[in-house]
Amino acid sequence: MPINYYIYLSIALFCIGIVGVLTRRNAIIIFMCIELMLNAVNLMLVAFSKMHHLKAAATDVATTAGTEGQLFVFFIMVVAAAEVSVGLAIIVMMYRNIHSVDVNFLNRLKH
Amino acid sequence: MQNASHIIYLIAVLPLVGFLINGLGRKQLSKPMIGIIGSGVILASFALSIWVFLQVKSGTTGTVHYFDFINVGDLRIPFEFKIDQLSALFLLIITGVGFLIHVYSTSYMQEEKTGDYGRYFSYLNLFVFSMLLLVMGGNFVIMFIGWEGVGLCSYLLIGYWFKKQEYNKAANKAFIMNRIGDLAFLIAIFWLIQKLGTVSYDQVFTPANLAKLSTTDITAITILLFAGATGKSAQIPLYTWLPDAMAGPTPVSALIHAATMVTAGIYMIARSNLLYSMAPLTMDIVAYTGLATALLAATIALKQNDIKKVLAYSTVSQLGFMFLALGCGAYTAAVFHVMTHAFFKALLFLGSGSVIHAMGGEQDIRNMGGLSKKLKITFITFFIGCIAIAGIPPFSGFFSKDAILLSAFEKNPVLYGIALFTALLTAFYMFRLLFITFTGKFRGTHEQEHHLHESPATMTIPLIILSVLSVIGGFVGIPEALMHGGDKLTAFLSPVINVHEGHPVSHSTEYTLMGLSTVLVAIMIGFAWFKFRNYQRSEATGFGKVLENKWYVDELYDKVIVNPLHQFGGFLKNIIEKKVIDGLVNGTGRLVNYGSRQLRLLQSGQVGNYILLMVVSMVIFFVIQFFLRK
Amino acid sequence: MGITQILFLFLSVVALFSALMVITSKNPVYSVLWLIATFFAISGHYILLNAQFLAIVNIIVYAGAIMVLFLFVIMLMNLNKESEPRKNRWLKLAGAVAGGCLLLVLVAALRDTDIKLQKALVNQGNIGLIRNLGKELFTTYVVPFEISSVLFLSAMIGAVVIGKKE
Amino acid sequence: MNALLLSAFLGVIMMFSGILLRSKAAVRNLAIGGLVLLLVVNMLELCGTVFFPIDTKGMIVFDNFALLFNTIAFAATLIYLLLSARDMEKVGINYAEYFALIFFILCGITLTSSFKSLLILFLGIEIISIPLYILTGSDKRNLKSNEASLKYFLLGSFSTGLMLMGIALIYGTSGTFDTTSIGAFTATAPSALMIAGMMLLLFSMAFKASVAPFHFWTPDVYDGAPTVFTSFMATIVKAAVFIAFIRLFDDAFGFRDKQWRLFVGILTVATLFIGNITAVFQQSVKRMLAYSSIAQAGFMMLALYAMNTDAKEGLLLYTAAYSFATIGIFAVLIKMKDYTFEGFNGFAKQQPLLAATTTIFLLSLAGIPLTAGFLSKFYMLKATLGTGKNLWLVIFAVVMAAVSVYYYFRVIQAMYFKEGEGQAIEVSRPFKWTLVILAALVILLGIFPNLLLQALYF
Amino acid sequence: MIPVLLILVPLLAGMASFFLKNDKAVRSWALATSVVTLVVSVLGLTVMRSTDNLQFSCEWIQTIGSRFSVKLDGMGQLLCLLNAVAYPLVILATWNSPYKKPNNFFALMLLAQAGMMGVFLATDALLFYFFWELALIPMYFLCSQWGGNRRIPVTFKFFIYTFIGSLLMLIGILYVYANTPDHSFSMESFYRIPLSTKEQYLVFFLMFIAFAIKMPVWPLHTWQPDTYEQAPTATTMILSGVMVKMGLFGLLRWLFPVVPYASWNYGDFITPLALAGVIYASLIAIRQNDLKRLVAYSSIAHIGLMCAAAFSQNISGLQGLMIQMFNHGINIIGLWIVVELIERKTGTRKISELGGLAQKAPVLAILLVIVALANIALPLTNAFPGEFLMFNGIFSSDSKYNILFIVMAGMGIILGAVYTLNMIRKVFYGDTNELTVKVQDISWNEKWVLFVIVGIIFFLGIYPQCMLNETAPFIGPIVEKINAVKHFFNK
Repeated sequence: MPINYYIYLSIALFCIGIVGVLTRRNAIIIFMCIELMLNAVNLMLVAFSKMHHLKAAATDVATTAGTEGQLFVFFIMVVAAAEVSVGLAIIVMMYRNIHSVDVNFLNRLKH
Repeated sequence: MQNASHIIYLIAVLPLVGFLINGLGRKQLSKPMIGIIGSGVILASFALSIWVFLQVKSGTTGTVHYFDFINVGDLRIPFEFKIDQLSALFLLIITGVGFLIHVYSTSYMQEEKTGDYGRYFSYLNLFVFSMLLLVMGGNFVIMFIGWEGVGLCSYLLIGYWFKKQEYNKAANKAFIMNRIGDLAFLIAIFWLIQKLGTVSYDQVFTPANLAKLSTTDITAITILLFAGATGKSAQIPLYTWLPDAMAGPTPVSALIHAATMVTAGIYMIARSNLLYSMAPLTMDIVAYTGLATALLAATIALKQNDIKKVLAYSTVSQLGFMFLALGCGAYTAAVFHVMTHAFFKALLFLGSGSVIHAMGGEQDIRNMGGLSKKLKITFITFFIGCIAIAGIPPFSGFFSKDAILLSAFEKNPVLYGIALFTALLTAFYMFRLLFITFTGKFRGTHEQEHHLHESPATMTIPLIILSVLSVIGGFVGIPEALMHGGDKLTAFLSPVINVHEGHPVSHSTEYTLMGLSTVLVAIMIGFAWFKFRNYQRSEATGFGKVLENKWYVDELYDKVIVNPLHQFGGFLKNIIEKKVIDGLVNGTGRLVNYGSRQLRLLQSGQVGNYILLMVVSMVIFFVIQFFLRK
Repeated sequence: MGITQILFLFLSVVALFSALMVITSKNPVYSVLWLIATFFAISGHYILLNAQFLAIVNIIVYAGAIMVLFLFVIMLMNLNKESEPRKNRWLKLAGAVAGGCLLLVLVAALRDTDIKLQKALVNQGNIGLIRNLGKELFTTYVVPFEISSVLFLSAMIGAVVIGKKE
Repeated sequence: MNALLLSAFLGVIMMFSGILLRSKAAVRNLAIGGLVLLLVVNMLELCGTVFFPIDTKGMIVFDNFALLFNTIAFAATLIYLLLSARDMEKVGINYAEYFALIFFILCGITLTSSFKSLLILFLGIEIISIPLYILTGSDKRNLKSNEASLKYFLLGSFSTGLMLMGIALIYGTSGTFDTTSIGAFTATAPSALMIAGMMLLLFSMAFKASVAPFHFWTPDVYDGAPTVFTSFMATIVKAAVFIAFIRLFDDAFGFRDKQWRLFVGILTVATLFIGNITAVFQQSVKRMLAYSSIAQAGFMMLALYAMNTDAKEGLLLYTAAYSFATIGIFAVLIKMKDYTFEGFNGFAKQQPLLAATTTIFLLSLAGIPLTAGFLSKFYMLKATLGTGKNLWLVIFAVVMAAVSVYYYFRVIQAMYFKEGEGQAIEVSRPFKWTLVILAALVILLGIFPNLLLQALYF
Repeated sequence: MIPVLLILVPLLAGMASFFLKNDKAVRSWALATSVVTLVVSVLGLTVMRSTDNLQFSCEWIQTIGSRFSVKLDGMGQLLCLLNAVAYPLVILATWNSPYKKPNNFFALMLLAQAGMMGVFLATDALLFYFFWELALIPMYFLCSQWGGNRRIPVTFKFFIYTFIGSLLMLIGILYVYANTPDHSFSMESFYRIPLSTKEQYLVFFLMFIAFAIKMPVWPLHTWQPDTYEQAPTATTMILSGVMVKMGLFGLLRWLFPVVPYASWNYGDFITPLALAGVIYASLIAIRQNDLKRLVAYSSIAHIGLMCAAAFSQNISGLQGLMIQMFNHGINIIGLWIVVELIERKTGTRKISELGGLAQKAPVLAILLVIVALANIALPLTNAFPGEFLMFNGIFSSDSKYNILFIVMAGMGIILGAVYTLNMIRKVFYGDTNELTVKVQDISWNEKWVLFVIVGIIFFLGIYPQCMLNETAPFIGPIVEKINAVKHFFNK
């Protein structure tokens, strides 16, 4: 499968994530969009890892080239999980105080 | 004259010492003490001057070099005194007349408080000191030092009664007018330095160096020097300070006008006569300026009613004559007139001083009259002075003025005509003064009248001496026409001053001229006698008013120069400085503040906007990276 | 074209569509569900790329744990269509345009890179298998693995600090 | 390596100390002791004694540069704890946890200062960020604190996304995460993919270092966070990020400077401009310091721009100077009730010693000679000029430095020249002495920078 | 060793006096220190003239090739002496003026002295810059702590203004440094470096702006009158007497020899500015009603003349400048002292409110007149030789417009006479008024300070050569260098 397809696909997902971040006001949704961006990255990494593997395999069949890419994805998931736990905690705390998750209410600090 | 070098400096230093003693000890010393010290030092240096004069006469001249004043790179300005015929002569005049004036002052200033008395004499001594520095200086810089020194002293003396602000104004005027001239002098010096790298007379006035100077150089330098002279010697356009200088005590006026300050310009030009002889253009300028000044001042003097003002303008006028002479190349004549003028003008001033003394400070001649009965000596001496200045033979004035007229005639008969006319005016206003003051009936108040008295001996004796001098002073320069070898002065000065080669006039013409002038002067005196024998006060009208107001020259200067500068200063102070320059500086600060106030609005507090801005800038960067730059 | 192409296209379309639905649907709960769908599609891609381990982890961690967590939070706050805040139109538009531009720029920039001819190995190659990954992870990548524990510790403390009532 | 393990370990210890130790003083002393230990151990490593030689497969390399920076960071943290640890009590109940988080952050710092693999960089940045989100929000009752932490979190994770995308693209072309080999690769084959990745990394790092136009989070977060923690993240963390920044671009993209130098230049100018100009009009000293930290970041960017040995030395010096001074100022600020400029009026009469030291710190920040601040700025300018033909950048920087004088001196003016009774604040004697020592340190570094820098040349 | 002492004595003494509490003690301490400094500098001028006494150098920041090297050479000598002479005079003259927190006041004063000494002594560019700022900072605090009521904004303007300048200078220094072959800040390598024309122009402006602001040259002068007016008089004396000389000194030591061609080439551009400043300032001074501002503007005028003389770049001009820097320092301090006395005695600085002081305080009047006349460069006062040489230098500079320049400068001295004499007239002459009637004459310390100043004025006015001999060997090389470059570029 041509690598370009994967690149386009994940960039598209990534940008959709960004658009989401830009167009929504609900903190949780924004956060979800960020997760979407991360997943786009994951997909791209996996695709690349396979690509490099293919490239390496041309010379050496038993190569493990490309593993690092997938492991990186693994680490990204790890971090994402940690982030989610903290992030949701913060959002909940926020909600406790102002009973809203609307980021537009975050405007005490400015100028 | 190395043998004399160890005492030459005393001539200048003695007055300085007097200045220091009187200045510092003015509180402690008693009045007579002060007077004795003040006059004594001058007398001493007068004696020395005579000694020096004899030395010079016996032919030993030279330059005495003391220490390096400034020595930078290849420019060396030593502190040196030059003793030659010219300076020796001036030394005599200065110290001699100066001494008499000191003596005179001792009683004239009696009423002053001791402290002020001391201050007065210290100033006088300082004045003499600077003047001596001026004439003894062996190079232009030393001359300049003395030059500014006398300016300073005139400032101090004119403003001697510093409680009266208008006196101080007069003092400032004198100083500043002089400064303007001094600047020109200074530039001339720099010009010399730039071209020749030296300012010492001995090196400047050598054929080799003079040859180095182009015509433009010489013309420029001479004109600048002359501009300097106009300041010091009160010529057009810088003469207006001199009449105002009457603010000072009368002896001071005598000192300034007769012996010292004003003659500095003449001395300077006479000193650099070699330069001038090489610059015909400048010569003309000098001549015409001098003549114009003479005429202008004479006309003004016609209508003045302040006894000292009249004399002041007559001084200006006489100085004009001297410059005329210089302009005509008759340096000797000019110096000659300096000498005679020193005598009779000092005489006249001191006489007027005695009159004022008698009148209890009254200076307006319209309030005088008939003083001849009460003030005999004063009257006689004053009369002699008038004759001398009017130029009746054989009084001193006659010879010097005749020499000047002659030189004018040689240059150009028209000049002669105007000069003669001016001379007649001189005779007229001097005798007007004489008659109004001393003849007719007394017009003052009664207490003035019975307060009238002859001045004490310390004042009259100088008068007598001076009157004698103004009678016989002329005999040192009897024209060749009248007596072979009579012109001793020219002979004496010949080493310093090159005798000018005009086309000499025949003796017959000379006789005619002398006769003409004498007769006309006599007629003028008669006319004055007829007109002012018994004078009634009358308001000047029409042209007379213009003359009385000195052609409104002062007003003109105020309008054209002083006020505009003042306005401009205010404009700079209030508009340019405050609004423009400082405005720019502070404006920058305000701009930053404003920018800050606007820029912080970017920090809207909205997460959405933040991310949007970030994304937009990312897009921009990507575009630049991938599509705009190659 | 072969089955893989079809699958690829199908999964891509699903992923993109559900991603779009995530950001467009009014109701947050729907957004979550659509996001889960997206993740499933992505996991599908992983399987297609023969990276089973990641596919599984993705399902378990993301779709399973994280998204459920999201769902809980949303339900806890019972956010719904009505309570959902709206950005004003222009800002939305601006955001969309900005994102679109970024997409365009990136695509245009990466259209022809030096690797555009290369292919990603599909449904074969065994690097994605647990055996291989596990070996790598606990030999070469053991240090980062341990370090990530620090991350979790801090996250845990964080959750405590933030969540604990005072 | 020593520091890495020890800091993580200490973090765990502190985590439990909350339960084991009753008194807060004990916890605090434990933390300080641990930090001293950490500092010592790290310096030992700097001298060449490594306790746990662990093979990291070349993902982490502790070279002098890294170790020296760690030393600076630990030292700064130590001073920070000595000055402000007591004030953490005011923030909330989880006293011990705060220390734990701080230690974890230090662990992350050791990573970011010594990474050789993008993976470690990523982990390091995250290990720094996540605890910071928490510390920012740790004052739970305070809405500002909440807001700050949520903003920080959202923006932060967004930038993480960017960073990951960048890493992915780079991996796509080079097929490795090892910065050195990436550098080798970029030296030969530049590709659009690589450049795009590089720029995304640039952006995300710029975000972490609060470089305009990615700085927006900084003022709000610094302002909202509890002042104690603002002090920490504005100084040590920011410094660490910069070290990572320069390290990354030196190792990985050193050869591709044509592609990024222009943008670094633009970012620098923008940062200097926005930071300084915006700070001028602030009314609260705390927020002013937030902006000033942006401005200082702009100066540190010059090091990145120049990217030569001078720049690296200078950056170390700069981080030290900047951290010390800022920590000092914050330590005083924390004691204050009123954070506005007026709050400082007549402070010199109230607390002459504190005022004097604060003045020294402010002078240092303003870059007045005889303070470390000057020499560090000096190094930056020198490095930038060293690369040649960017005089205008330098002049701009200098003009902005002059602007910075404006807002720093407002504080000095308030303390000394403005009339006012000054706030009555009570400070312990040790606190004063620590401040004095810190001030002395600032001046010492300002006169003999070599004391610090020669450690690089062992 | 001498130069190190010159810096260390005031520095350490200054530090120490922070901790003195008693007012009299502080004053005496400061006075003692300054006298010691004076003695040291006199020693340096007279008996201990061997080179190893007059210079010192040691490692400082090896990594960037900067050494702590100081040298007391003919160029710095006069200014160090001035600096050393000024302090005792100032401290004595202001002995009775009260300060709150006198310990801090004198401490800062001494620190400033150390800084200025360093500026005049440093032969290492970085060191020079250090001291340049070290002199500035205490001044800032002095002015805004003890100044008048508009002090804070005014002094701050002064600080920012000069600070921007010095930062630009720093860039200039760095730029030159970056081009030195041996990467060192030492004066020698700075002098040796040949920069291209373009670079020279660049460096010239970067550094000249700093010096121009410090001097100050029109139109960068607006900080100066306000500062002089607001600052405490003692500080003002130091500012105008010694500190402004730093700018001129900088020209001579760090600008002309480093970028000779640019310096020569921009002469015709700078000189008119400076001379325009002379006329401008004089005209404003004529209209000033505030004594302090009047003196401030007269100072601007004099500095303008000096700047012009500096750019005449021939022996005469520079020699004149050297001695004039010293003399102007002495004279202006004298003037300030008088102003201070008048203000203290009458409580006003408004010329229009004064008058007739000469009757009440004759000694003061005489001394003022002398100082004032020195200020307008009357012959036989110290200012005359200096101005004479400077005028001569300006006139004989190889500029096409030297006639114009000399006339402009001449306007300066005429206008100078105008405002000085008017000031004397209005303040001292005329009749007394209710303000001045109760004034009594000056006390012993003020009298003696002024006597010393007058003494210096006359001595140097009559025998300036003693100073000229000192500076001659150091002016020559600069001029030669410039001439060499000039000829090189001309052909």
